[in-house]
Amino acid sequence: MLEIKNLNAYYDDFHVLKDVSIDIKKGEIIVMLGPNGHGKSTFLKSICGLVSKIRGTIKYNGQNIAGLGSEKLVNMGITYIAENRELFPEMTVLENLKLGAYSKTARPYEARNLEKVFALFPRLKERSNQLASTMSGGEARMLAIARGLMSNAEFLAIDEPSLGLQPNLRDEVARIIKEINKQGITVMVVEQNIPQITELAHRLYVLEEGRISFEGSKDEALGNDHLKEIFLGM
Amino acid sequence: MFVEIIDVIISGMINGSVYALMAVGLTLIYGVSKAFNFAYGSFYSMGGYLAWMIFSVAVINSYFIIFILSIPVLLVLGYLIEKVLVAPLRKRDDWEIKVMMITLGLALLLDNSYQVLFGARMKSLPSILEGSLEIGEFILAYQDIVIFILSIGGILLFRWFLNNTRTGMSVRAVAQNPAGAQIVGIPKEFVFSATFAISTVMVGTGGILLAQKYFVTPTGGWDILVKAWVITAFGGMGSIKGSLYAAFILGMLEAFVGWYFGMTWVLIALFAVLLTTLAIRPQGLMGKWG
Amino acid sequence: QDVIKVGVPLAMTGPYTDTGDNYWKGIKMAIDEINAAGGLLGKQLEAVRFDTQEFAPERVMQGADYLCGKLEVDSVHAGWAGWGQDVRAYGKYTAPFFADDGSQSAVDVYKQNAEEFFNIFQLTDTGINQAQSMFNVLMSLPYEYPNKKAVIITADDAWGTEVGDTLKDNFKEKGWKVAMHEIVPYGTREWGPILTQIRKINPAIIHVEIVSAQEVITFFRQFMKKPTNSILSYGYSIVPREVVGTMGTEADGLIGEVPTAMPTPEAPTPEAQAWLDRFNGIWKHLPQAGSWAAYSGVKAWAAAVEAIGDEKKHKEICDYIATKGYKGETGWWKWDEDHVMRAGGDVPIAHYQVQNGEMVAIFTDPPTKPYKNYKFQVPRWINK
Amino acid sequence: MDMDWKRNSQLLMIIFGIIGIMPLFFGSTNFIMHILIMCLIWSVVASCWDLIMGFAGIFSFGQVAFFVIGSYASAIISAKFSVPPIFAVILAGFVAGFLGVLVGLPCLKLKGAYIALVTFAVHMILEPVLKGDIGRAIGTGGSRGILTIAPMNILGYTFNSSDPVPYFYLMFFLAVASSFIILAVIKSHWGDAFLALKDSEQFATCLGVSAFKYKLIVFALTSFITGMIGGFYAHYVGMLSTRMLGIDLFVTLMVILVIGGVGKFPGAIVGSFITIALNEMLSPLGSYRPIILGAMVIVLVLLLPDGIVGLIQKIMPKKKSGKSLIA
Amino acid sequence: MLEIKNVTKKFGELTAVNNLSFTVEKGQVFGIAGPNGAGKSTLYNLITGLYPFEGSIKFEGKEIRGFPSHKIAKLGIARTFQIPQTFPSLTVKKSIAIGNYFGSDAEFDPAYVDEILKFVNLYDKQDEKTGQLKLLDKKMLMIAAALGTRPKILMLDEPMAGSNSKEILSLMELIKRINQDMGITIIIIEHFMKVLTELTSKLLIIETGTEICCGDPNDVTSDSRVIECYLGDGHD
Ligand SMILES: Nc1ncnc2c1ncn2[C@@H]1O[C@H](COP(=O)(O)OP(=O)(O)OP(=O)(O)O)[C@@H](O)[C@H]1O
Ligand SMILES: Nc1ncnc2c1ncn2[C@@H]1O[C@H](COP(=O)(O)OP(=O)(O)OP(=O)(O)O)[C@@H](O)[C@H]1O
Ligand SMILES: [Mg+2]
Ligand SMILES: [Mg+2]
Repeated sequence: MLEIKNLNAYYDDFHVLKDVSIDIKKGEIIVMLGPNGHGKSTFLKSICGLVSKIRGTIKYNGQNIAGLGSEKLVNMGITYIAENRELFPEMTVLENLKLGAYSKTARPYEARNLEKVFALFPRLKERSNQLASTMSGGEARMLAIARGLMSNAEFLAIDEPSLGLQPNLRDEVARIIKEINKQGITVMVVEQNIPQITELAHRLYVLEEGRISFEGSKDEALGNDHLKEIFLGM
Repeated sequence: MFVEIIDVIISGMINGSVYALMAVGLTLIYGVSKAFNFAYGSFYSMGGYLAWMIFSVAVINSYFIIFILSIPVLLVLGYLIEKVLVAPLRKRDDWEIKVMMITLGLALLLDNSYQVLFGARMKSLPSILEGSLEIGEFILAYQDIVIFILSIGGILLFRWFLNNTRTGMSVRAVAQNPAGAQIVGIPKEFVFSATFAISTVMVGTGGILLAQKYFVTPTGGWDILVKAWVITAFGGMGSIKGSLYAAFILGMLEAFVGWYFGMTWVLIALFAVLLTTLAIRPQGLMGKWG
Repeated sequence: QDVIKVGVPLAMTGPYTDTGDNYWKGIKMAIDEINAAGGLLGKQLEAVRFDTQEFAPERVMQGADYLCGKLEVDSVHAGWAGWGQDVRAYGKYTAPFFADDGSQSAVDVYKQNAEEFFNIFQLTDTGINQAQSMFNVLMSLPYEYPNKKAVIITADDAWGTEVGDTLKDNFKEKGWKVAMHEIVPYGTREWGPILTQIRKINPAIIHVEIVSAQEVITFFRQFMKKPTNSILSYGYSIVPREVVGTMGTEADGLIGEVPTAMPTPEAPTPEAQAWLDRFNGIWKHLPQAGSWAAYSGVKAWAAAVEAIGDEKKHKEICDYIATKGYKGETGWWKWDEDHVMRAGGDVPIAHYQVQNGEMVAIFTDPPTKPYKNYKFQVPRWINK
Repeated sequence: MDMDWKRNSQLLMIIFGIIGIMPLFFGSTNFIMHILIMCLIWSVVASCWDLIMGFAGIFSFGQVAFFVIGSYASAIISAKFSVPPIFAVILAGFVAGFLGVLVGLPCLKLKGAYIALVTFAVHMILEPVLKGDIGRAIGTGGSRGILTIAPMNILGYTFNSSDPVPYFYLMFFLAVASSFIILAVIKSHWGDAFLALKDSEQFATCLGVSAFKYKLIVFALTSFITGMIGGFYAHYVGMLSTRMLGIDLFVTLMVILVIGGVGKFPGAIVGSFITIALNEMLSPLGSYRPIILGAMVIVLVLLLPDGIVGLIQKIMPKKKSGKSLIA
Repeated sequence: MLEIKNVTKKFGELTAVNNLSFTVEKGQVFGIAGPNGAGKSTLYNLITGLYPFEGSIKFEGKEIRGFPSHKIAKLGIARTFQIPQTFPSLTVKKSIAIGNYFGSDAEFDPAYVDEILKFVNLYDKQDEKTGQLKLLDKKMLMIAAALGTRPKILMLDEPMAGSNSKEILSLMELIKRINQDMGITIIIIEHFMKVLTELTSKLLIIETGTEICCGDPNDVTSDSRVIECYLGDGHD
């Protein structure tokens, strides 16, 4: 579904990703790990058209999408759920969610998806008229995830979904990912603090200093002491 | 006394509708881009000069045609100006101040170009509707009625658009978080340019409507900028509803202060009310979208 | 060296551009004529313009330093030049300086040090005297006032307040009641609240003194929606060309005045008529306030230079102008001991009425007398 | 203090060194000396503006207003109370500084364009106030202005505007002093506190920075210096009117900042010399002058967003700021 | 040292903090946990004077309710924010200097700033602008700037969020050193139970602004109410 070849990404002159190549098949759950600040978010953003300076090819269902803007990619079914949430502060929870279904492809399913995310996160339904800026850290995280789910994506890139979530909701996130994956959505997650997600992963990648330093199944990863200690410990 | 007060209220309403017309465009552009457009007044004059050219060079005096012809010109101009001048600055940390500066430069350029092209003397346009309505002791120029209807109608329509349409919502989204807007698939660059263009059209057509009442001069836009700025801040930068209320409150204030204390007190009173309001409510009357 | 430099500090940008343009037309015309006739003392005149912008004090000073200090011009011809600031700035130098300030404050500054400011000449009388003249004419109109109530509306500038205060005193002295004396800022274009009061007062005279077309046209139009039985006296506000240009016959009935003015449409003397025709031929419109005064300033200086025989002898030239005066198109120009061209004699103030869309001189003053065969017409909005 | 301070004060000394010897070349040409004095005046006013807007991030548009307040205050104080001009100038600084604090107070709660408006309101109201009854009562001369102001006088020596060189050096001294004060503020912890408040007020206050105090201090300091320079101006030019409040001066100051670079401190000084000189050179073009000026502002903002000083910094970087991925 | 008594904060209809009382002893590492939206961050905001509230907060016996934030900082209460805040216009070193210069009554001490820089491992990055630092470094910087004020008490808001196991371990190490070596009392909000049980000597759990239980961390984490509303069955 996604063939990424020699992807390089830059912020001005700052070279973040260096020749990253990854293949993602339809229906997979991919987990990416790596130390802080080594380019994981940049990688997800690059796929989703949110980094302005990239080189390399990204093929999505056979078509090269490298360099296309996010407004096109969202319509094609590629959605990013941001690490720092990027909500619309002066809009209500409900309006934020509706905007999640902004793309043409998602619009017809707005009502259905809304019901779905409200079922997943009852807190959001309860607070549907609260302004996003006044939500607590964890509530805002739920809203960001829910807004991403509204987009009816085929490929979801989720960046650190557990950031700021309470423990039982972290389990919940793993369950949600499993659930949407079952519905046929391909998921790529950057997440280091939910062991269950690593359990779910079809494949694991480790990104270090802008390069892929490990690729393999979770069993292979668990066999790798170094990895186990650093990323899979908690 | 009663007759007088009604007369003053009528003046206040006329002021209010004129102010509302001046301010919406600024509210929109500030609300979306947080960019302060110093050339706003110059676009106002541009509307007037466009109409004047169509009227005197092409000898067309149907306002309908004048609007039809000038709107696309203003739209394209606004769009291009945003793309070429403002968009490149938005990437910078200090873009707010840079946008102020570049639009100030633009204002200087435009206003003085008008002077070179059209001369320093004011230009006048024929009245959109001659005559006036007389109800008992009161008189209302048709011209003012037209301005009232168009400005209120336009603003309400515009507010409806922002609050109830998807496109409107996307404009607000970009205003609040451009990065977030990008993530949900809103073409933010286009939204920025489009709002700038629409704001230009709004102030430009406002310029046409008011030109037939107040004439066009090369530097007449400054007045408009300051008034629009006061109204926008008073109502809450970015709030259409706020601007509408503010326009009428200030319009009434102006009429009553002018009538009771004299015209020189109007400006002082205007700012006194503004300052008091901002001291109590730093975000203006409304202070957010809607 | 066969050119004589002439400094011309005028507003070329900003809000005063239009008046600057009026003066320039007169000055340019005079210089061109002198040059065409072989120049002054055989030398060509060269005008050097300086943009005084908005007459900020340092800008006025800078103009003087540039023209007189740096370029060492031999005369300076300005129009509105700073209402007193100019006297101080140019008075530091010696080149004859002609201004059209029309303001008492300029005269006051002059009086502080008449010795040093010997080179300063005012081309028009002060606002106070002009207002006096307006009052005289208002009282001499062949018209029966229905009551003795007046309304005065002036701009908040030095000129407006000078005129307003003088008129007010005069009205009071004559037993009139000034029912309203309103000072308004420039940019006032909605007159509702003021008109509301005026309609209640129903005055016999409304005097408006705001030298800016937008304000006075909007006032007139809004007044006309429900006019009162009032003579509308516009004083010097009648001069911006757009007032009559924009309104045409709509403006019929308005009255106003111009000091040091060439009466139109018919000039008082054949020479004056010839001048008027020349002006009209070059600029394609009748002279505006100040054009003729500025023209005459150049000519007066040129005449003095011819008489002295050396353009560098500034002091002698100035003394010559001050004592001998100059014979112009309508007769003699004589400056008084304050170097002010006082209204009267051969250079009176012309009082106009708009008739058939044209400014028609109906009175000259002082002495107050009807001009030729032109007659005051009772404005159409007055119920007989 | 640190390297930065050294570098910048050296730069300042070079700039003022060059300015200081100008009278050797132009001392006999009053016109040019006058322009140089005005350059010095505007350079201080623009630097103050830069301090409050560029560094502290407070969009104050009241700079011209405080200048005018200072100039009127000095003229009135020296005339009414027969205070020697040099003291009147200092008192004028206090008057302006006090009003600066008054204006700063309501601005504390406000943001961006709101502050711009409130401060610009001071500018707008000033004209009717100075011209109106209130103004006349305190001696502004109403719409006539003040046409006679005592010339500067120090220790019995009376300055004379027909010999501008002493005036130049007096202003030069003021400009040097003001500039070093401004530099000291910018490079001190206060300067950093302004930046911190601009970036994240919440975090800054939780680190002990008092937003209230420091914002008021910038208002007070910038309006004090500006007012004092205004006072100098009044005695130098010898007359005052509200016409300074026209848009021309405001725009000129803004152009100075564009050319010099916002938040690039000595930039405003360089900017003022370039802008004023340019304005003079373009002056013969009449109506085309502001058009060219406007076009230049546009081009400069786009091509040279950090002004002259920004350009210099780009050409001669302080230090290679290497950045690496490895933590 | 810090005494919270009957503190209540309402946002319109919503009661974010509801009649909360507890005491933090000198030298303690005090943990606060609870579901999302329980009012933890709001509590910090109240202590640091960002919002008005009802009730009383005493620091070293002195009522600090109504004090402005900068005064509270000077008294010795420092904090970090849940969403990292930095000063993009300043360098790392200057950000810390701000804390040291303004946040403490003691003389400004460049050597102390250097010490902190080394302590949080930012010494090599001291001249970098803070805007583009990576998440972990931003958090470190916040801690460092807070330490710059020479606080008596340091309040951390989810310092571990977004870090991997190794990073968490080193952060825990750091916090221990701040507490033990520098003698600074610590309050920490976290969602990682392991962190809390290991670090803290007392743990407070709140839900919808109300205290559920408070006490020894090991007891608290096995409390059934806590497990039900917060930890879930499979908690770490
Ligand atoms: N907009 C930007 N401009 C410049 N540099 C950036 C930008 N965003 C990120 N960086 C830098 O790029 C590098 C990689 O950042 P990225 O966010 O991709 O890392 P990450 O692996 O997701 O780390 P984290 O665990 O912090 O989320 C970091 O050094 C960061 O400082
Ligand atoms: N300004 C505000 N206006 C309205 N509600 C608010 C405001 N600030 C916070 N809230 C609400 O108050 C509650 C407490 O918020 P707080 O940020 O303290 O939660 P928290 O315990 O820190 O949660 P998390 O673990 O998710 O960060 C939340 O439900 C939040 O939505
Ligand atoms: Mg990341
Ligand atoms: Mg929180």
